[in-house]
Amino acid sequence: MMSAVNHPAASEGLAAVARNVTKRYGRTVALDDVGIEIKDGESHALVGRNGAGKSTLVSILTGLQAADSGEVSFFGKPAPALSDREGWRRNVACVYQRSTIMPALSVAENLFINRQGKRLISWSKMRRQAGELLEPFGVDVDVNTPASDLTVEQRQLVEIARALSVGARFIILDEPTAQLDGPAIERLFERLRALQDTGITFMFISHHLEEIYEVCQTVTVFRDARHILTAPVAELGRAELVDAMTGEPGGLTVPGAADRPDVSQDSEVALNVENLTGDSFSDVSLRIRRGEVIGFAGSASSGKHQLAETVYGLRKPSSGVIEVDGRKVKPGSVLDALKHGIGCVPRDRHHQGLVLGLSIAENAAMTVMNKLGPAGLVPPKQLAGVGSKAIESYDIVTSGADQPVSDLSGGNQQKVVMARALASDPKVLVLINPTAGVDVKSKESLLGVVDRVARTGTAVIVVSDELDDLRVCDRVLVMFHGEVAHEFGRDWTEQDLVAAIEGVSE
Amino acid sequence: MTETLSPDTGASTAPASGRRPPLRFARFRDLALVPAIVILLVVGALLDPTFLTTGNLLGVLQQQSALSLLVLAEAMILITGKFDLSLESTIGFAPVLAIALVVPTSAHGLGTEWAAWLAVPLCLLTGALIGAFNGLLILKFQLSAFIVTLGMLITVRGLHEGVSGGNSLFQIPQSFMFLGFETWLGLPLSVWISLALFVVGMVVLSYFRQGRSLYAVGGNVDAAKAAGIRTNKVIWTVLIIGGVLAALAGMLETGRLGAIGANLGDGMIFDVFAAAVIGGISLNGGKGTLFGALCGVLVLGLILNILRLTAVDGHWFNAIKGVIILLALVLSRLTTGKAQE
Amino acid sequence: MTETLSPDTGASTAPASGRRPPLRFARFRDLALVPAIVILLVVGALLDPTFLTTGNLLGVLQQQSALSLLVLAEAMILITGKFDLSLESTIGFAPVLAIALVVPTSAHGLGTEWAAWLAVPLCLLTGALIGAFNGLLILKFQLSAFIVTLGMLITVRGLHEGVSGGNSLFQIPQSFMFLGFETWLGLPLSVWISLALFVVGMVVLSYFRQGRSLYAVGGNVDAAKAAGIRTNKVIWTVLIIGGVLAALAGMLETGRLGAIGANLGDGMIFDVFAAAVIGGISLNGGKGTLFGALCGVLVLGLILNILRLTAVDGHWFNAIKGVIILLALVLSRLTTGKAQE
Amino acid sequence: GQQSGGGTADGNAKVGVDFPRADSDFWNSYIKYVPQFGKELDVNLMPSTNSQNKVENLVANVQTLQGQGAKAIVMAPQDTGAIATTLQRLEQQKIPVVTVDTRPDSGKVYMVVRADNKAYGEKACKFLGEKLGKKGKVVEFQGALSSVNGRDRSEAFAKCMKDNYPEITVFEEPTDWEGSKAASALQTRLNQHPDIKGIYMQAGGVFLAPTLQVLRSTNHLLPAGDPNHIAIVSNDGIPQEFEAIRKGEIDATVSQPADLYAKWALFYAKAALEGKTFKPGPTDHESTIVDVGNGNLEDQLPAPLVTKDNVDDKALWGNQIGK
Ligand SMILES: Nc1ncnc2c1ncn2[C@@H]1O[C@H](COP(=O)(O)OP(=O)(O)OP(=O)(O)O)[C@@H](O)[C@H]1O
Ligand SMILES: Nc1ncnc2c1ncn2[C@@H]1O[C@H](COP(=O)(O)OP(=O)(O)OP(=O)(O)O)[C@@H](O)[C@H]1O
Ligand SMILES: [Mg+2]
Ligand SMILES: [Mg+2]
Repeated sequence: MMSAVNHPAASEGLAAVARNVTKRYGRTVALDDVGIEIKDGESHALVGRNGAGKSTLVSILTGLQAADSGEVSFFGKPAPALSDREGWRRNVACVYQRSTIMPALSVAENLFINRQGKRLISWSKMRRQAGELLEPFGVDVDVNTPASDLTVEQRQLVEIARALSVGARFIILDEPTAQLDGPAIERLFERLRALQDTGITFMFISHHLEEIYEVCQTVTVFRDARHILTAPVAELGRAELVDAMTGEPGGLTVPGAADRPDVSQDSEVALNVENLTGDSFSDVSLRIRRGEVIGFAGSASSGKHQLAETVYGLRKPSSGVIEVDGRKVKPGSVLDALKHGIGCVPRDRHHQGLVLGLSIAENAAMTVMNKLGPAGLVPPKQLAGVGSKAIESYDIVTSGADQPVSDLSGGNQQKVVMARALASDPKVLVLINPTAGVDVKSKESLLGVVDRVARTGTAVIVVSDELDDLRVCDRVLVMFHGEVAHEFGRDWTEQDLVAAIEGVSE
Repeated sequence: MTETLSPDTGASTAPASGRRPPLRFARFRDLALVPAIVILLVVGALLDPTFLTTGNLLGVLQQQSALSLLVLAEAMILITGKFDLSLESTIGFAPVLAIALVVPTSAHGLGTEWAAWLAVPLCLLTGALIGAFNGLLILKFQLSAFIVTLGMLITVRGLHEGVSGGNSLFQIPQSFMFLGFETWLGLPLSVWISLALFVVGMVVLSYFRQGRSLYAVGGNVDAAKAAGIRTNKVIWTVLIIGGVLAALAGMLETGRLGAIGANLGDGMIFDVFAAAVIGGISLNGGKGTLFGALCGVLVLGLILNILRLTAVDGHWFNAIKGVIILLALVLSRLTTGKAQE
Repeated sequence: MTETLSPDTGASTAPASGRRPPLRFARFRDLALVPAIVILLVVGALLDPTFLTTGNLLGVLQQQSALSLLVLAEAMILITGKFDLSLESTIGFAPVLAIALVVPTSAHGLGTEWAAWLAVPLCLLTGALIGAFNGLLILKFQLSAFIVTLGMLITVRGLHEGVSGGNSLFQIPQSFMFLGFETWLGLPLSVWISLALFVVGMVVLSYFRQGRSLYAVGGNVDAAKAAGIRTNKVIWTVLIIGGVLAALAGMLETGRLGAIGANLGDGMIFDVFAAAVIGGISLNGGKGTLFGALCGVLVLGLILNILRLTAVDGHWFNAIKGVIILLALVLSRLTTGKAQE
Repeated sequence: GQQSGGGTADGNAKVGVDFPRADSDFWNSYIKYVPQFGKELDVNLMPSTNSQNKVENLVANVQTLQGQGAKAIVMAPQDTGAIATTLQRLEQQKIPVVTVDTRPDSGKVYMVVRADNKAYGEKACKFLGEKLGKKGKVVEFQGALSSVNGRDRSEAFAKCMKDNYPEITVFEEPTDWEGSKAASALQTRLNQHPDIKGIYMQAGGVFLAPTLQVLRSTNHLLPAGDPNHIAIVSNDGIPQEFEAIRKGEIDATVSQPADLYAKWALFYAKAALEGKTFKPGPTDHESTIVDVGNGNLEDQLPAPLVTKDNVDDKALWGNQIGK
C-alpha cells in the first residue's frame, strides 16, 4: 500500500506530465525526483502534509520556477521556455496558494489582468464581463472597487473566477477552499463539475480530504518531498490515504471535548466579557471558566471574528468591559491584553501573524521578548530555546529555529503563529481560524494542543468555520447579525448548528 | 466529515448598490490636488497682479516642461515598482555627450566632429543606453534599483564632468536649440511636447494592456508573472523610456538656457520625487496616475512662481518652499482621506 | 492523546546535522563586504605607500565619523521600515541654531546670547525636535515618510540658511570644539564616539527586545502590533534618536572643521544611503545589520581615500567613484548570492 | 607686520595644490594654468586634488597631501570659516599656506592671493548706476547663499546701490549658481516688471547663455545703443562674455584673473619654501600687498572692468585661451 503505484503506461491522453523533478531551496530539498501524470479530462488530487512539496510542484508545473532537474510536458509536447509566459498560460491556469491579487487594481481589472483586450481597452465592456464572471460565485461587489477592499473570501473567489475563465484546458487549484465557507465551496464545486463535463482537466490540492472524494477521480500522495503513491480515489479508503500521507499507520483521532472532564461550575471565571459592543457586534456578554473551551460559529457577517479580535485588543470596543481573572483589560490595547494573559492566533497569518523575514525563534518569542532576560535583554540561548521548543511541540518542518519563516510552507507557518500565541502561557487563548491551511495530521496536533492547554486550566475561545475545530469545545455559541443567537453544549449536532448559523432554527 | 459551515455572504460586503457608485475611487484620488491648485491660484492672484496673466502662467509651464518630462519618466518607473535616481544626471550628460561628439575641440568637443544632425539621435540614444544599463544591473544582477541608480547618478554625473571638462558648452547645434526655444501657436514647443507626451502616457497607461501591465508589475510582480506578463521586459522598457525622456528633457532645457552648464540637473531629483509623490504616486509601486503626477508638477511650479513673484528674502526662500510643500501634502491628505505611502 | 509526531525531518529538510549549522545566514550576509574591504586595502597599499600608514587610516576613520553617525541613524530608521532624508539638513541646522542662540550678534548670533554651556544640549534638542516633528507628520497624518522628510530636508536647510544668513559661523563654544577635535589614546574622540555608539547600537539591535522590535516593525507592522509591540512608539523613538544622532554628527563635524559652513551636509544623504545599502540594509525595512552598515561606511571611506591618494583628475573623480561603488555592489552581491532589495 | 616663511629653506620641496571645484569655466581655466606656471616657475608640484566645492573634501585632501609629503599648500577654500582647524594644524606643523581667491576668516596663512570680490560688486554697481542714469529696475543673479565670494559681491553691490543710487530698485535672485534657476527668475521678473533696465550677473560662465536666451525669447535682446536695451554687467571674464560684449549683447564684465591667480599663488608658495618674506606695499606686478590683520598678508591682484573699449586687450586672460 505504501509503495508507489505503477505509472500508467499510456503516454497519450495525458494533459500534464512531470518526470524526475527535483527542486532544492538552499539546504532544503523541496522535491526529490518526483513525477506525476495527469490524464486528460480527469480531476487529479494532490495531497500531502504541510511542506511535502505540493506548491513547489505547482510552481514548476506553471512555469514560475525552473526545476533543478526533470521535465514537464503538456498534452504530449514539452513545456515552453520559462521566458515564454504566454506559452505557459495557454497550457495551464492556476489558483496559487499565495495571493496573486493586485490590491490597488479594481476587481474587474484583476479578473482580466493581461488580457484586457488587444487594442484600446473598453472599461465598460470589461466591467460588464467582470460582473458576469463573478455572478455564479455569488460575489456581490462593485467590480470597480479596488481589490484591497475585498474580504479574504472574496479575494479568493476572484482568483478562482479568473483561473476558471482563462480558457486553459488544464487548471490547477492549490488549496482553493482554505479561505472559503460552505456555500461558497458548494458554488465552486458546481462550477468545477460543469467544467469537468466539458472535458477540462484539474489538479486539485486540499487538506480537506472529503473534498477530494467529492470531486476527484485520482489521487497522488507526496511525503517528505517524495512521490508515495498514485491511485484511483475509489480504491483508496480515507484511513489508507492518511496513512500514506503521514507514513505511519494509526489514522486520525481528532480530540473531542467529551474526552475531557467536565468543567466544574465553581471553577474560576478566567474571562469575563460584559455588554461588549464593537465593530459588527453588539451587547455580547459571556463568561469562560478556567479550562473551558468555547467555540464561536456564525456566518462571515455574524461578527464572530470582530468579537474575538476585540477581546485581544486588535479592535477597540465602543462600550463594554473585558476582564481577565477579575481584572479589567484596557480596551483596544494588545499590550495590555498580553499583560493580562490573553494570547491570540489572528485571522490571517500573512497579515497579522508573522514577520516573514524573521526566524522561527524570533516569531515564536515575539510576545514574550520581555520575559527572556532582564531589562529587555534577549539572550540568544533563550531565544533559540523558544524556537526549538516550538518546533518540537508543534511539529514544524524546518531546517532549524533560525530559518526565516518566509521559507516555510503554509501549514508550517500557521504552526509558528500558534507557537507565538502560546509562548506566553496565556490564561485566555483566542484562536481565529487556527487550522486554516493545516494538514490533517497537523490539525490533529494543533487541536490536541488546544485540548492540552484546556486541561491545564487555560480558557480557550475558538472562532472557526470548520466543524472539526468546534468538536473540542465545551460550548458552541452561534452568532447571528452581531449577537449570540444560540448556545450548544458538547452534544451539538451538525444539522442544529448549521440551522442556527443560517438563522432558520427556532 | 469536515464540512464548512454555511454563512450568508450577503451582508459581509458593502450594501450592493447600483452598478456604478457616483464617485469613483480612481477619479477621486486623481483630483486630490485640485483644491491645492485652486488655493495656490487664488493666493497667487491676491499677492501679485502679474500672476494670472497668460505671460506668467505660460512662463510657469515652460519652466516646468523639462521637470515634467522627468516626472513623467519617474512616475512610470515608480508605478512599475522601481526607482530611478540617475535621471538627474542623464538630463545633463546625454546632451553634453551628444554635443561633444559633434562640435570641434575648440568648443570643448571630443575631436570626433560627427555630423551636426546626429546630435539629437545621439542624445536620445545615450539616454536609452543609461536606462538599459540600469536595467541590466537591476534585473540581471538582482541589485536594488535605488542603490544601482544612485551609483549611476554619481557615475553619470562624473562622466558629464569628465567629458565636458567642467566647462559649460556654449556652441549648441541648431536642431537642439529648436525644441527648447521655438513656439507654436503662442505656446513654447517644449510645452507642447511635454503635454503631448503626458497625454500619450495617460492614454497608454489607462487604455492599453501594455500600460496596465506597469500597474500589475508594480502591484505584485509574482502575480504579474503568473498572469503571463513578461515582467523583466516591462521593467526594462520602462527604464529605457525613462532614460530617453530624461535625454529629451535635457534637450529642452538646453534650448531654453542656450547652453549646458556643468551642473545642469544637479539636485533636480528631489523636485522630481516631490512632484511625483505629491501627485499621488506611491513609492511602493502599483499606484498613482500620470494625471496626478502632472498636477504635482503644476503645484510645485506654482509654489515656486509665487515665491519668486513675491520676492521673499532669498535666505528664507527654501524654508518657505519646504513649509508650503508640507502644507500641500497635509491638505491633499485631508481632502482624499487616504493614507499615503 | 495529542502526541507530537516524531519529526522525521530527514529528507524534506537539510541533512539534519547538529543543532546549529556551521555558517549562519545572518552572519554570512554580514561579512558580505569583507572581500570588498580586503580588495580595497590591497589595491590602496599597492597604489600608494602612504595608504597603510596609521596616520592615513586614522584620517579615514576621522573623516568618516560624522557620516558614520548619520548612517547609524539611517540604518535604524530603514530597518524600522521608514525613511529619513532630513538628516542631511539636521546635521547642519542643529549646531547652527544652537550656536546662533549663544553667540553675540557680531558673530552672526540671534541676539539671545544664552549661556555657552547650553550649546550642546540645545543642539541635541534641536535634532530631537526635528525627528519628533517628522514622526508627527508620518504617524499622525499618515503621510509617506519619504515625502515628509524630503519636505523637511528642504525646510530645515532653508532654516539653516535663514538663521545663519548664509554665513559660516566660526566662533564656536569650547564644548562643541572639544568633541570633534580632541584625541584620546591616540584616536580622535569623534572616532571613539562613533565606534562606541555603533557597538551600543549593535548590542541593542541584536540582544535587546527594544532593538529586535525595530526588525519586527520594519518586517510587518501589523504582525508587530498584534504581538503587542507599540509600533508607533518604536517608530517615533527611532526617528527622534535619528535626529539626535544627526545633531551629534553636526557637532563632531563642527569640531573637526573648526566652523560651520552654510552648506554643511549638502548632498551628504546620497553617501548615507550608499553606505547603508552597500552595507546590506534593505530599503523595504526589516533587514540588515549595523555591522553591515559600518562596513558600508568603511568601504565608502576607503574608496574616497584611495581616489584622493592617487590624485585622479578632479574631472573624472565622480565617474570613477561611481563605477567603484557599482563594482562593490556587484561584488557583494556575488559573494553573498542573495538578491538585494 | 613682517612674516617669515616656516619650514625648511628648500625651494624644491613638494607643493600640494587643491582645486576648489571642476564645474565652472573660471576654475577650469585656473586648473589649466597651474601646471603651466608650475613649469615656468620651476615648482615641484605634486598631483593635485579637487575638493568639489565641499569643505569636508578640502580638509581630507589637505590631510592626504600632507601625508604624501607636501611642504607647502595652495588652496582655495570656498568656505572661509570651516577651514580654521585645518589652518591651525598646518601652522603647528610649519607648513605654509597660500590661499587663492578667498581670505580665511581665522587662522594663519602665508599669503592670500585674490582679487577683491567686494570690488567686483562695486564696479558692477557703479557701471549700472551710471548707465541707467541713477534710476530704474535691476535684476541681480546671486550665487549660492553659502558662497563667500557670492556674498561679498552681493553685499558690496547692495551697499553701493543703497549709498549711491537710492532710486534704483534691485531684485536679488539667489540661484545656487544654476542657470536654470536664473532663467526662470528672469522670465518671471520680466513678466512682472517689463521695464527692467539692468542685469548684474555674478558669474558669466553660468548665467550668460540663459540670460541671453530668455531675453531673446521675450524680444528683449536689443543691441547696446537701442533705447530699450537692457544693460548687463557680468563677472568672470571668459571668452564668451567678450564675444557678447563685441556683439553688443552685454555691456561689461569684470575679468577675474585666472592666470594671475595661478601664477602668483605658485610664486608665493615657492617663496615660502625658500624662506622669503614680504611686506605690505605696492608690488612689481601692478598690485598691492596689504596687511589684512591677524598678521596675514594679501596680494590684491588687479581685476579690470572690460567694456567694448578694452575687450580686445591681449593681456586679458580670456583673450589668451582658445575661444
Ligand atoms: N522560497 C523558498 N525558499 C526556501 N524554502 C522553500 C521555499 N519555498 C518552499 N520552501 C520549502 O520547500 C518545502 C516544500 O514547500 P511547499 O510550499 O511546496 O509545501 P506544500 O506541500 O505546498 O505545503 P502546504 O500544504 O503547507 O502548502 C518546504 O519545506 C518549504 O520550507
Ligand atoms: N475597473 C477599472 N479599473 C481601473 N481603472 C478603471 C476602471 N474603470 C475605469 N478606469 C479608469 O477610468 C478611466 C475612464 O473610465 P471609463 O469607464 O470612463 O472608460 P471609457 O473610456 O468610458 O470606456 P468605454 O470605452 O468602455 O466606454 C480610464 O482612464 C481608466 O483608467
Ligand atoms: Mg502549499
Ligand atoms: Mg464610457
